[in-house]
Amino acid sequence: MKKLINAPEDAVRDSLAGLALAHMDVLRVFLSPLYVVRLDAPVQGKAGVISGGGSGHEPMHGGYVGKGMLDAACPGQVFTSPTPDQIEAATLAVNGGAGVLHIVKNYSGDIMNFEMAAELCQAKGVEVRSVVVQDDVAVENSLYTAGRRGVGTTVLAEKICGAAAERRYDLPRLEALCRRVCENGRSMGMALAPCTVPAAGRPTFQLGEDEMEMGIGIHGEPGRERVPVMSAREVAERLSEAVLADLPFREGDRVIAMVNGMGGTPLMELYIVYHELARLLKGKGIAIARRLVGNYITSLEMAGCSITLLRADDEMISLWDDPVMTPGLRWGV
Amino acid sequence: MKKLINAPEDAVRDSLAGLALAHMDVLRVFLSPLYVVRLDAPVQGKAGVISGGGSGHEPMHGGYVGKGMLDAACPGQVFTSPTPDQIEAATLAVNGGAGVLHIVKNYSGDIMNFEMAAELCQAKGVEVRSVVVQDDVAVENSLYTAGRRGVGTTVLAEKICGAAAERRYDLPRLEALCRRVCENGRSMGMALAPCTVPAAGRPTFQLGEDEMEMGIGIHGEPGRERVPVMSAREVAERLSEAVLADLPFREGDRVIAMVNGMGGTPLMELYIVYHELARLLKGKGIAIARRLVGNYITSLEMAGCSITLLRADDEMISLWDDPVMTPGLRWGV
Amino acid sequence: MAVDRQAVLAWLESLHRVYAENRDFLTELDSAIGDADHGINMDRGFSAVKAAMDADAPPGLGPVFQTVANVLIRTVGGAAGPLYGTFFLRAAAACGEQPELTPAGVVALFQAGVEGVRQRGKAEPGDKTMLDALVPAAAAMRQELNGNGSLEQILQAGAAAAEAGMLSTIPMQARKGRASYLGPRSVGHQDPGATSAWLLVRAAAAAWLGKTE
Amino acid sequence: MAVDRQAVLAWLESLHRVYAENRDFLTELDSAIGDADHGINMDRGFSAVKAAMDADAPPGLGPVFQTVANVLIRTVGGAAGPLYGTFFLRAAAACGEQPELTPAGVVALFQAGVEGVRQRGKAEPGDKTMLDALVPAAAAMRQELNGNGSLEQILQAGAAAAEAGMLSTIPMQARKGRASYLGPRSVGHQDPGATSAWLLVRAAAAAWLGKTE
Ligand SMILES: Nc1ncnc2c1ncn2[C@@H]1O[C@H](COP(=O)(O)OP(=O)(O)O)[C@@H](O)[C@H]1O
Ligand SMILES: Nc1ncnc2c1ncn2[C@@H]1O[C@H](COP(=O)(O)OP(=O)(O)O)[C@@H](O)[C@H]1O
Ligand SMILES: [Mg+2]
Ligand SMILES: [Mg+2]
Ligand SMILES: [Mg+2]
Ligand SMILES: [Mg+2]
Repeated sequence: MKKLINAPEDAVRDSLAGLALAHMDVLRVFLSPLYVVRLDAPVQGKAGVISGGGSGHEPMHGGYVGKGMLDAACPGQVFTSPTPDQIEAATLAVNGGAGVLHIVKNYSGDIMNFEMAAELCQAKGVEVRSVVVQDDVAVENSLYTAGRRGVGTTVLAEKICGAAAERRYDLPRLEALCRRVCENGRSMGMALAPCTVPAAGRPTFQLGEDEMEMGIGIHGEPGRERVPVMSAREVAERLSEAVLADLPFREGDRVIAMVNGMGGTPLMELYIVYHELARLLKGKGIAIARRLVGNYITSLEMAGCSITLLRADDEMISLWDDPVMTPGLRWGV
Repeated sequence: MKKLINAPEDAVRDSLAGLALAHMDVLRVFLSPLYVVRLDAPVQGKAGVISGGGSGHEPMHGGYVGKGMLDAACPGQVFTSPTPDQIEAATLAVNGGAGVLHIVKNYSGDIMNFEMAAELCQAKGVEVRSVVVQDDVAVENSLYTAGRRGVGTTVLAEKICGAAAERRYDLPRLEALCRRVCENGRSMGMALAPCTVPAAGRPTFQLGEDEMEMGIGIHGEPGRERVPVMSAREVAERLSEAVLADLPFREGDRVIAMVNGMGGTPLMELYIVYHELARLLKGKGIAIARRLVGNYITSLEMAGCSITLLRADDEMISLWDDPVMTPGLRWGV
Repeated sequence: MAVDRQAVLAWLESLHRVYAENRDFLTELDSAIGDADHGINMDRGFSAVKAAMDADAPPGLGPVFQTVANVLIRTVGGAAGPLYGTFFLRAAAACGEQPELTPAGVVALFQAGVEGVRQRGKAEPGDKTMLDALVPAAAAMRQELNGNGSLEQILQAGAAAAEAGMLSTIPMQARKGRASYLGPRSVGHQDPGATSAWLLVRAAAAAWLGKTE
Repeated sequence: MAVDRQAVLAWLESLHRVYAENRDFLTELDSAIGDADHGINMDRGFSAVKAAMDADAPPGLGPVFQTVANVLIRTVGGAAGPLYGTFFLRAAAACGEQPELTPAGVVALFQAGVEGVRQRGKAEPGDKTMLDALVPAAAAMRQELNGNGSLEQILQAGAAAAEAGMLSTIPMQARKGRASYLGPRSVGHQDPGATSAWLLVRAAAAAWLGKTE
């Protein structure tokens, strides 16, 4: 394992220390328990928006803390959900009297830890609403499983809900909006090469020189299917067709599209995939109203990409365009 | 070789087609000859600022085209400098009557191709000034060599000179500013893993499981020295000490600092390196006035990082803070 | 024969060693059908438990388990943190004020702990989780107790049932936790949580029967 | 014996094949001390030259070389583009209006081309570049001509000198081009540009002496 770290057990903290130093105009990092919080938190009268999860998905979530997006983020160890004490402390720190929205990705660990934290906060009189993102179409949605993983739609939900909170949506309205975003967002990812969790020291799976994994998540876990390497065009087709069929998206829909890199794939390749995606959607009469192309929700140095489509209404698009000032997303300010 | 491409020979064009589709509010891509140009070019009365070079360094240069930075970029094949006809066409397209600045990285190929283009433009009555970036301290600067490579300082020069052109600096003043930036900027990089040029299909060098290359450039070329893998702290020390000693930077200096990823290194690791760099500079009484941490001048999917320090005066910092709206750098708008 | 505070501390101490030794093994199992952190999580958690106990082990059994729960909840994260945390929360409650555990107390402790895990995770045996080791273990212990088995027989029956339960996860398709995302590809792999659960029960048997692991 | 337009076209045609066949070899050499693109660049350039000639080869020698120069300059990029482009620009000028090249004309063409490369690249023999093959080749051709050598002798002397010059780059430390960034680590590797230059001269010898490569 070759990584620019000091020691595996220090990686998350060292990295957050760097984040704090690089963006002291935007955020602050508390160490015990560990959370990242907007500099001017709590904003009185504004509902707070919080997310969190295992580390290794940078810039998510710490890089999305700032005006117009998250009030706080709770980073766990690499690929390990944060603990209730972190989430509780962050929630209390951003509560400006209007309650706090928890945006939780659908993993057993995240669900349970956020649940325990929400109970602790509610016991202290802070109103908490939780919305679970479960947008990964690679996973069958069934009553008999843990449901779908939360992946790319999380980024879009954080941006849109962050803007809505800035506009002083109250907590129930914010929760309803977040649910609407989650219901209308779908994603799927693939990998050309695995990643290595620092503390584990070995790649999470092995791939032959001419194989790729379709339907991976963001934790270096194997996907649903191992297939021969395909062209960017075929990859874009396979991913987008699965995504489109699921909602389903229809002719005339407007979407916010994200072509996301898993961390180890050059931007050049992501733009190639975006080119293919844009052609495909045009052919189906689906309009890309807004888009992101880059590394937004990663899996350490995994090579690969994911496609997220969010069927967006005017409200979502208008909120999308609102100013945002975070290390990972910035415009309008 | 596993890459998200269709065919090696189409990679650059397909990627630029994606860039154009994703950022049609900012730029346009012409195909024959190939160049990326700001949507509103030429801006009358404004000196143009152009750069270019081989592809594979994304977001540089195409991703830096837009208001407040480059008027145009000329992308060559992967790691191969662009040809004179591209540079000539781009120069003519952005000439608003006030001449054009060429920011050229110091590689024999780039120098010669830009030189030939400048001759062609001058023959057509367009004033061209060229400034060569040669900031890589890993390369000995000697009268008897091709001099130093141009690396990280290029990004800073493009931002600062782009802002100055927006403020309507005339061409001689712009040229002088660009020279000043180049004289005060120094960089050095390292790699943990090589990259693969799509058309070559094989990694550009081989590294053992416990080796790293110090003093690499941005073209997948081997560095000056192969050493055992070190911690992020030692890497930051080695790189920054070489950079600091060279100018030399002194106590009391203010710098714009960049911790740049080579393409395949996760953001988490770059923040760890930034953390170490910030500590080191603090210890030496050097103030980081502004900073960038991320993938800004890459080498395909190479794993590793580079550190760039620019001794900045008030003028540079003020220009740095001016609005910029490009795919790769955006603030203030 | 009863389990006193000293024996409980010895169990915790041995768990620290067991999870350190099995860190890579559990992580390996988790990398096949999960995210390659289970061994790391358990090791981090029980190192912290050991540190807390070395620094200041509270008096009594209940408070010791309560501290273990708090430490695990604060340091493990992931799915295992809340689950094992809840196990020890319920264990603490089951101990109440007792200064030491009779065989019946031991069985009650495990049953309460397992029930906590089941409620927290909303999983059932057959879902390919730690419950596939824990539920049979608690049931086997209860059965030995009902048949007037000795503490030794109870603990050995628990460990054996946990091991069998752990192995039973191999052919299962996961319906809970991260492995469920793999669908049919989860079949053929041993569940990491069931494995750490077996280690937990086996370590209790070893520590309380005076054998060191 | 003279080199007519047909022979020139045959040379260009053979260069297309030569660089296609040596694409990986040249790229391999360039990956040791450069950026792994030299073979790709040369192949792209001479494929484009072939396409241009197939589509519409201009009449006369000078115009043919002028077209080659323009195509190389527009398609090769890197260092090789301007350098080989300039070689053919000067070659075109050296041909002037001549319908075919005498042995003296051939030597003049190479000398002019090599001088162009030297001026464009500001390098000298010993810098570990294509000049280490080109300069001795042109000198050897001139010497054969001065000694009244035949076209065959001239071309074979040129090719032999180019080969020796190419091999002489192996122990050199580069002082120009990308390899110079490596400092002492550039020693021990054959220069890719010197190799493509040898192929250029050798192909002329082969094409103009009626042998196909
Ligand atoms: N809902 C659940 N109920 C019971 N056990 C579960 C549940 N979800 C996961 N587990 C157990 O947790 C183990 C994984 O723990 P760990 O790797 O530490 O957490 P994570 O899955 O969050 O990375 C699984 O092997 C499984 O035994
Ligand atoms: N200044 C120069 N003068 C002569 N030849 C040069 C010069 N710079 C580079 N070369 C030649 O160009 C070759 C490299 O060509 P190529 O790989 O196509 O371009 P680049 O170095 O831009 O990638 C070198 O091997 C060397 O022979
Ligand atoms: Mg985990
Ligand atoms: Mg090149
Ligand atoms: Mg796990
Ligand atoms: Mg080269």
